Amino acid sequence: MFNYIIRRLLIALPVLLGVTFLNFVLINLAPGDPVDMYVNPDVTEEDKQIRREALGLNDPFMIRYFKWLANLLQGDLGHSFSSFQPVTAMIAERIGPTLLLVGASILFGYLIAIPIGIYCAVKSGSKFDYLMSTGSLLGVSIPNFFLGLGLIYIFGVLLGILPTGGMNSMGGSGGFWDTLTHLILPTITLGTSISGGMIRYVRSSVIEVLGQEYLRTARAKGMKEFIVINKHALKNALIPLITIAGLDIPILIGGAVITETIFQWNGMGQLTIQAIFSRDFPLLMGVNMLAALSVLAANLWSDVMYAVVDPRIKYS
Amino acid sequence: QGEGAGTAVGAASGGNASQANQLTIGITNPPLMFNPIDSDGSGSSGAVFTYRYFFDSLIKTTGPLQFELQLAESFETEDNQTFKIALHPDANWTDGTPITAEDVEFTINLIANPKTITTQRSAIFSLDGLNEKGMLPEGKDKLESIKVIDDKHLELRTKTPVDPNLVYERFSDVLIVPKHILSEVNPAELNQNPFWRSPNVTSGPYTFVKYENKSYVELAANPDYYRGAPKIKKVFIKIMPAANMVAQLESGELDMNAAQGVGNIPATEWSTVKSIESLKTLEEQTRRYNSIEINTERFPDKKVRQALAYAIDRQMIVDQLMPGTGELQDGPYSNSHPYHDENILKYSYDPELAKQMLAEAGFDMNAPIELIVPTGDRTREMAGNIIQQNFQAIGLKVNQVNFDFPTTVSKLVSGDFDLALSSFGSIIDPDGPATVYRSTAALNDMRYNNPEVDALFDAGMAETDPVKRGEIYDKLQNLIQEDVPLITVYSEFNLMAIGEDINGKGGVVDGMHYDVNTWERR
Amino acid sequence: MAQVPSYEVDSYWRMIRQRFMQHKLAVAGLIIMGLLILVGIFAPLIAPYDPNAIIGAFSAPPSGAHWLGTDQVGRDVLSRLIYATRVSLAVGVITVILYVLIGTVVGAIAGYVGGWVDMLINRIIDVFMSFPSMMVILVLVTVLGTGLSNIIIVLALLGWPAVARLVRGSVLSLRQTEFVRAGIALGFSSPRLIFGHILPNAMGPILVNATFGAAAAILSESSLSFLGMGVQPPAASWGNMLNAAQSITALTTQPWLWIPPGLVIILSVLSINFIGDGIRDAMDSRRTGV
Amino acid sequence: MSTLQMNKKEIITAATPLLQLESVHKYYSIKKGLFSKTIGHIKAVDGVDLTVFPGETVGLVGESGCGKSTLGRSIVKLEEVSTGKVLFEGKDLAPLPLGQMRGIRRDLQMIFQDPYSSLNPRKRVVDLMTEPLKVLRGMTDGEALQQASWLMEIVGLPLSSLGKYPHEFSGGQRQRIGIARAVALKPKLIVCDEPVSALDVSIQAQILNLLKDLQQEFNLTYLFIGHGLGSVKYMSDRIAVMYLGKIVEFASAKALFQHPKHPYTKALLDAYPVPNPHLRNKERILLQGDVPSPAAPPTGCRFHTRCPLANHKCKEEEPVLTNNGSEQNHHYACHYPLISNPIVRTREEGALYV
Amino acid sequence: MNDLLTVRELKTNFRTETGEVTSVDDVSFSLQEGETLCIVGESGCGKSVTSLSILRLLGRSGYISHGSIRFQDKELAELPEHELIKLRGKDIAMIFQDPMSSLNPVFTIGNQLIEVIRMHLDLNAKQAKEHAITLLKQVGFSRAEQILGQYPHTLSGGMKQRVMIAMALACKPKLLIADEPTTALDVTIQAQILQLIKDIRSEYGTSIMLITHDLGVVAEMADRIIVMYAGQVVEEGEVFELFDHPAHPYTNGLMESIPHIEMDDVKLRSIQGSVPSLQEMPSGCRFMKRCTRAGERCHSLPPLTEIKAGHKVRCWYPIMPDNLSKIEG
Ligand SMILES: Nc1ncnc2c1ncn2[C@@H]1O[C@H](COP(=O)(O)OP(=O)(O)OP(=O)(O)O)[C@@H](O)[C@H]1O
Ligand SMILES: Nc1ncnc2c1ncn2[C@@H]1O[C@H](COP(=O)(O)OP(=O)(O)OP(=O)(O)O)[C@@H](O)[C@H]1O
Ligand SMILES: [Mg+2]
Ligand SMILES: [Mg+2]
Repeated sequence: MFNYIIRRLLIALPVLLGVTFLNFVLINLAPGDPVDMYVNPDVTEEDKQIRREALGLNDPFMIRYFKWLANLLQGDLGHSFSSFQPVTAMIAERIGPTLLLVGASILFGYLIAIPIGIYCAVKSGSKFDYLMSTGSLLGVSIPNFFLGLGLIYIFGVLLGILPTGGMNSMGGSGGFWDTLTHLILPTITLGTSISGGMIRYVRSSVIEVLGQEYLRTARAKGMKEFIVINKHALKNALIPLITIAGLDIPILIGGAVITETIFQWNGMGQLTIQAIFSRDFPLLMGVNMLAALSVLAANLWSDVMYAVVDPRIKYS
Repeated sequence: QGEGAGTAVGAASGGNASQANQLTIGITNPPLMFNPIDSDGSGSSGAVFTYRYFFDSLIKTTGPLQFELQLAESFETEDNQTFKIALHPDANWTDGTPITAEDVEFTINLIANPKTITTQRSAIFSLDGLNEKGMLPEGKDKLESIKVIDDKHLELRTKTPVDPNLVYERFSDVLIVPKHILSEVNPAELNQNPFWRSPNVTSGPYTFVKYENKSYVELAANPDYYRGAPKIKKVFIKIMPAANMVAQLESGELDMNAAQGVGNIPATEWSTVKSIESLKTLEEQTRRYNSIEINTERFPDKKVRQALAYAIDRQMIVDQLMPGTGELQDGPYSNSHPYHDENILKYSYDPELAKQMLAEAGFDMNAPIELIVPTGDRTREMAGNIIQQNFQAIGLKVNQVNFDFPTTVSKLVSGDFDLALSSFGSIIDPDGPATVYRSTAALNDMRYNNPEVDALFDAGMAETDPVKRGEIYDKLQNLIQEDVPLITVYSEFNLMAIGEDINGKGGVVDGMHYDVNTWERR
Repeated sequence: MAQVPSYEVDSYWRMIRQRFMQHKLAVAGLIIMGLLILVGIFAPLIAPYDPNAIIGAFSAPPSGAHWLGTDQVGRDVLSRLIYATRVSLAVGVITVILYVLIGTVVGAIAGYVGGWVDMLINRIIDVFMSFPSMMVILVLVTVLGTGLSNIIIVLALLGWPAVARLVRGSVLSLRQTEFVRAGIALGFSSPRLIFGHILPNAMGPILVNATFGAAAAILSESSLSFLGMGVQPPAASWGNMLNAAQSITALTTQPWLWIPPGLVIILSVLSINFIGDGIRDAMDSRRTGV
Repeated sequence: MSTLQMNKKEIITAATPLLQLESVHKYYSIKKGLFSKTIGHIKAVDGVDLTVFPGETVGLVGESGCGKSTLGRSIVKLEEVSTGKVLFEGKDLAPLPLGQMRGIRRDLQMIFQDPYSSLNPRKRVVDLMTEPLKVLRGMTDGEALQQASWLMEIVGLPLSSLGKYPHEFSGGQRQRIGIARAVALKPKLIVCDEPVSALDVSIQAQILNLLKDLQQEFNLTYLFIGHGLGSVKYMSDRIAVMYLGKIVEFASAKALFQHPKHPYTKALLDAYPVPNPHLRNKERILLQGDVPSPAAPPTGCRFHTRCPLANHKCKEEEPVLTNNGSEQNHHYACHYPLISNPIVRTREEGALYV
Repeated sequence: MNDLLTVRELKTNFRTETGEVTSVDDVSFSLQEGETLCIVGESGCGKSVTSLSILRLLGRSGYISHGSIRFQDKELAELPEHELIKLRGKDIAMIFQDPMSSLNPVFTIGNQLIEVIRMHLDLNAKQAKEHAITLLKQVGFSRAEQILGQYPHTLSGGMKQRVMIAMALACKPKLLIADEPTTALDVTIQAQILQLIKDIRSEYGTSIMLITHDLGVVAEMADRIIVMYAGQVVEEGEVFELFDHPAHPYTNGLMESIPHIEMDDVKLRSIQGSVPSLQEMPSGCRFMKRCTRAGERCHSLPPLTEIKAGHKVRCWYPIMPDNLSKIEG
């Protein structure tokens, strides 16, 4: 197992290298010069040159990439072009909120999806199943921003019972409840699409398992239906779910861009947009690098979890 | 209903009692760092708005050609060349050290240092001893034109005599930074200094408390402020998209918007905002206008450019897109600019004339023309749509392309465009438009080159008498307007909404900070 | 020699069709999509006005002349909605066709050829799949610029790895099936086996993936447009029409600006998803026994 | 019936072999570790010599996993053999590149075990039948169609079947289609990999009879793989018994069943339940345990771990396949072959289970 | 000896997409204490459904539409679910065809074995574990403790089937239903398992209902045989009688169509055609279309009639001893 993980990590390295290089090419291909952005009429061409030199933009393309790589090896992602803060610090500041939002959304989505999915599967073909299957498709079909704006309008503006954005109230000491109230709407927004897909996934996964012979064995042994479903069927059905859950995280980190924007949730998504609009190359490299890492980590996690929860799979 | 709707916020911060003594302001552009030496990068203009609360300048512009003394107790000149400055005797940094002439000298020298990355260089350009790039010459680390007399007194000397208003206006952008904190810093790495992320030694009416999660900046009243401790104990500057601003103004989560380009309320929302009873509203003219830049290398014929100007139904744009929130703009000086010529030539909507002029000029009507519209400003995007339709209506093959801001800028800078919608602002001094219309100007994307115009700008600068300057600039603006290197279209008002219960007045770019220590809440 | 009887037409597809027809919502989805496609094709005939022309009062509520009112620039909302159908459907359909083609070919090659080719393709797929999509979409759109064709290219660029992986998996498992072995034993060439025998059997999942992909592409385009990075005005797309909803004024007092495009997005995405669902059910091998 | 038998025997001794396997090995590598290092091999086929003469049927039996299918697939080149020669009409197929196999494939066909997965579900029977004819024999559509119709008749399917898809048929009918397709090319040798084990009892006989009929009609040679001893015996002239990748006994069907020499063969025969209740309590060898893993086959005689007769010699020395000098074509690989009277060990004498 | 189980006129239906199907139609038989009853028949003839009907394990779409199933003094067809659950695995145990998929892959052998023990027997965890070990030893595992902690996939097919048997024996059931317990196994392993079942019968006196399609296994194991065809019992009789004098043409055909090693070069007689599908079941004799002896009367369904003591056949023209072509002994 340990060897397996090491091996996977070694394989991940060239992939990561490829990702960073592709990223670097892409980012540098983008039209727009970070220095030209200083459209302040008072900034002279000389000033721009000084800035360009300071940012290292005068080096040839490949040199810049290798410099970036060399710094990376020392754990340094460089300084942002716009805030001059270390990129690592900027990311560190944003990763928490994103993980909180994504985590809460996954939790919310799964908490809704798993029981409903199981119930749909057990009662497949029933009215409830039909309703939920249809409803879950609706969940994945509503654009996030549409749902988000709708929620803001209803709960923030019309009813005025929940904050319309931000992560904490100002001036307050913050605290759990405060964060929670701010978390509710974005979580529902993001969680709805997650649960939509998840319900269908759980449902088909459970239906698949329900057709397995070992359940008949369990029934023939005199197990109560409750145990048959919740012990024998569920564990098998949940194995793919655990792996899927891992894979959801990176998708959500990217997918949360819109939700973060709507609710001014200052996470990675917001940071990315900001970096794009200001052509903040180091920041963009850092963000994408982290995102790629999270994908690779998620893949590894899901494979390892597979081995942990499914005794049939053993990696050597 | 605003009070009631704010329950979530109110409850969390301990009820309405404390709210009474705080002020929440909405801005759209998040500050990146609070460095007054290097401020105006993209997206960081939110910083300018914010650090004005805790960094003071010597003098402050509070309206067109109106100045108030801030850190300076006096700022005078007799010969329009030597400026004598006395600092406020009670002005101290928040750590208790007095603000001295050395701090002022240090700040100016920092800006003048060729290693410093700064956006402020032109604020001090008139001082003597700078080279042609506006920097300290090689081998020098101090400007000799600054003379520190004692702790609270100093003198500045300009290269040539200038209109003192120009110096006052420029110096109102020079915020004084603490020498005793920053003296050891390498100018080349100034930006990376952590001080700019939580400046704890400041001079203004408020002190910086924290920048929470990049979602709001918390400020607290500076009890020892030399011009009197602020009455409102806390200020929150909250970052949000423009669309949310209206909702939060309505729900009472916001007391006011910053306006001034960093916290604008979209024109389409203005009627909604005006209908909110808990708010008082204010529209004020700005010195910024939106215009169509014309690449004069691709449209060398003045007549064609004029025809384009006649083709646009600017009145409709103003009436429909910004009813009551904007105005028609003619000429390089904005309507509110003190040097604006009322009688300047106006290109009124006349499509027939436009067609005729194009025909006379022998313009190839089938040539494809690209109109670049930068994204990000909804009103401007819509104006772009209308303009494109106007051009099409007279038979021009105009194709609208939208780019994000950085792409637009790089296209403009490299001259890779036909027509482009963009906005320009200007300082109050009539030399402001020189940054756009001078043949060598940084922002002259149009490649406009009229030696006569350049000469007039030179003459205007050399002249110190405001009346005579006025004459020069009248001539200048009429010349430019006839050449139409860019078609001025409209100018939007600064739209302000402030809670009815607040005594105090926003508005006039940065002016609101001057007396913010006297604001109070009922 | 006996007369060879005339054959029944493709009974497999007939069976799939029958099963699909039993899925009422899928059929409804199909009808709605059919109508939308017709609307897209015949937009110039149906639309009452030029979608980009400023013809009425600005932000006027629905009236006899303008059934869905006019937008903030005085254009007919209904006409824009009709023309936007073209854009959004093009994004959905062309994107998917593009990336399914790329993904299928690449995946089939990887799966069938195997060895270092497979290994290389797999790593490339890994690299592509290691970008969280929304972020790369944003970066790519910035690089290539906004606009319909670029959006399609970007979405296609990100879509193919998933299809390639899917096809590769199918090919790998189908390669082990006895009918492919039988084909090899019969001496069929590799291209014949890949394209004539393996790929048709992998069609089911590809088709399902493509359908859901089309729905996702339409959603992505609308999200991008919402961020102002999608199809650019004056061209109308459902997403950029919805941009209006970013204004509280429009949200509260001008519902005609955002409800129609919003509903059409949800309706079309839902319809496509239903169709995908129907196809998946109809092709479910447990039910067809094929 | 017996004349036919005679004729066959004569042919067999006279003719040159159609297929000759010489020391065929097929190893699958087991990969492991950081860089997918090969740490071992599954010795699926581990040194097999076998001759098949034109016109005869050679049966191949053995427990599941002993390498029968692998061997069969190696012959038709669905697998590359690791080492050894596969001589078909005297030509070694093993080193041939796949491209050059095309022409040979016509003469060398295979019928698969699972009639459900061996037909492409997306193709109609007519396409399944005519495609090889068109591709490999260059027939026109019309010719191929005629041929296909004729073959349908031969394998006893109605003509209307041509327009249908495989899933519309029962297992037996599908197997007929598979057979028709293999026969269509008029091959010389057909490898039948358990062609009836997926079929219903009542259908098996139909298929076996069909195979027999076709053999006579087209003068086919079969390598018949199966683990139902009954059907193998019914079909085969000679039978090879495989155990863990090796052939342990190879003899005429009659000899093998009447006088098995290898204890494994005997055990297989004993384990086979005879559908005759009167024989139910006969005494027999009952094997213990499972087949060892082909990744780590036992030393010496591979069967020694389960053999009731094994001693230290069996453990150390590997017996070779030989007929021990007798002129009979009865080959076996055992140090202690069973003499005419079979030894008997009842279950009371030995541990039966793991 | 007493009847342990009596099935009368059992009819089991399934609701399917294409409509309702009857897969077991009017099946009656009984099973005595200590007896081994074999049910033979081709795939799909209703063997499994018959056995599953006894414990009502038909899934959501299947149900018993008619008939009675008496087990001791209980009517299983009508017993409430919670009562039936107590019976399952305790008085009546089942083992299934495919040991690979009959064990839950994500639980250890011990978990699955102890689960059933604790469900039905009043034992604490420790006692249950000991009992489990005893059981595993009984079915031939020498290292039983170790097996308890293993997962199913680490065992071979034969070992899994033995685990299944151990599980079935946990509560010393009165009836063991084995649904093709050896079909998925090799002959050598099959011989081991069959021997094990024989041992169990002699040791516990358990009645056994053995389902198979292999006449060899039947000959080896059965006391009595039921031959099923297309959902119906077509012949029933004591093992020797049935093998020596099969009366139904189908039974006879089956016996003649199976090649076996004791047989010399005789040509196989195959049964033509194939089983009718459930959807298009003929109203008369269901074997008629494939039968060489079919006549006029076959258009109506023949009843199951006793032609000799204990030998019943469902045929209008049964093969009588004088004209039957006997298989070689
Ligand atoms: N592609 C492969 N990779 C690795 N091992 C394989 C492969 N194919 C077969 N084997 C192994 O080779 C051995 C022989 O397999 P083979 O299929 O030839 O057995 P068989 O005698 O045909 O068995 P059965 O009666 O079950 O069909 C088995 O242990 C099997 O697991
Ligand atoms: N859940 C079900 N739904 C519909 N039909 C079913 C279901 N289960 C069984 N059947 C049908 O009932 C008939 C009898 O099936 P059963 O499983 O009893 O056959 P069997 O004799 O056990 O065959 P095999 O030897 O293949 O196990 C079959 O035609 C089958 O298709
Ligand atoms: Mg095999
Ligand atoms: Mg069965």
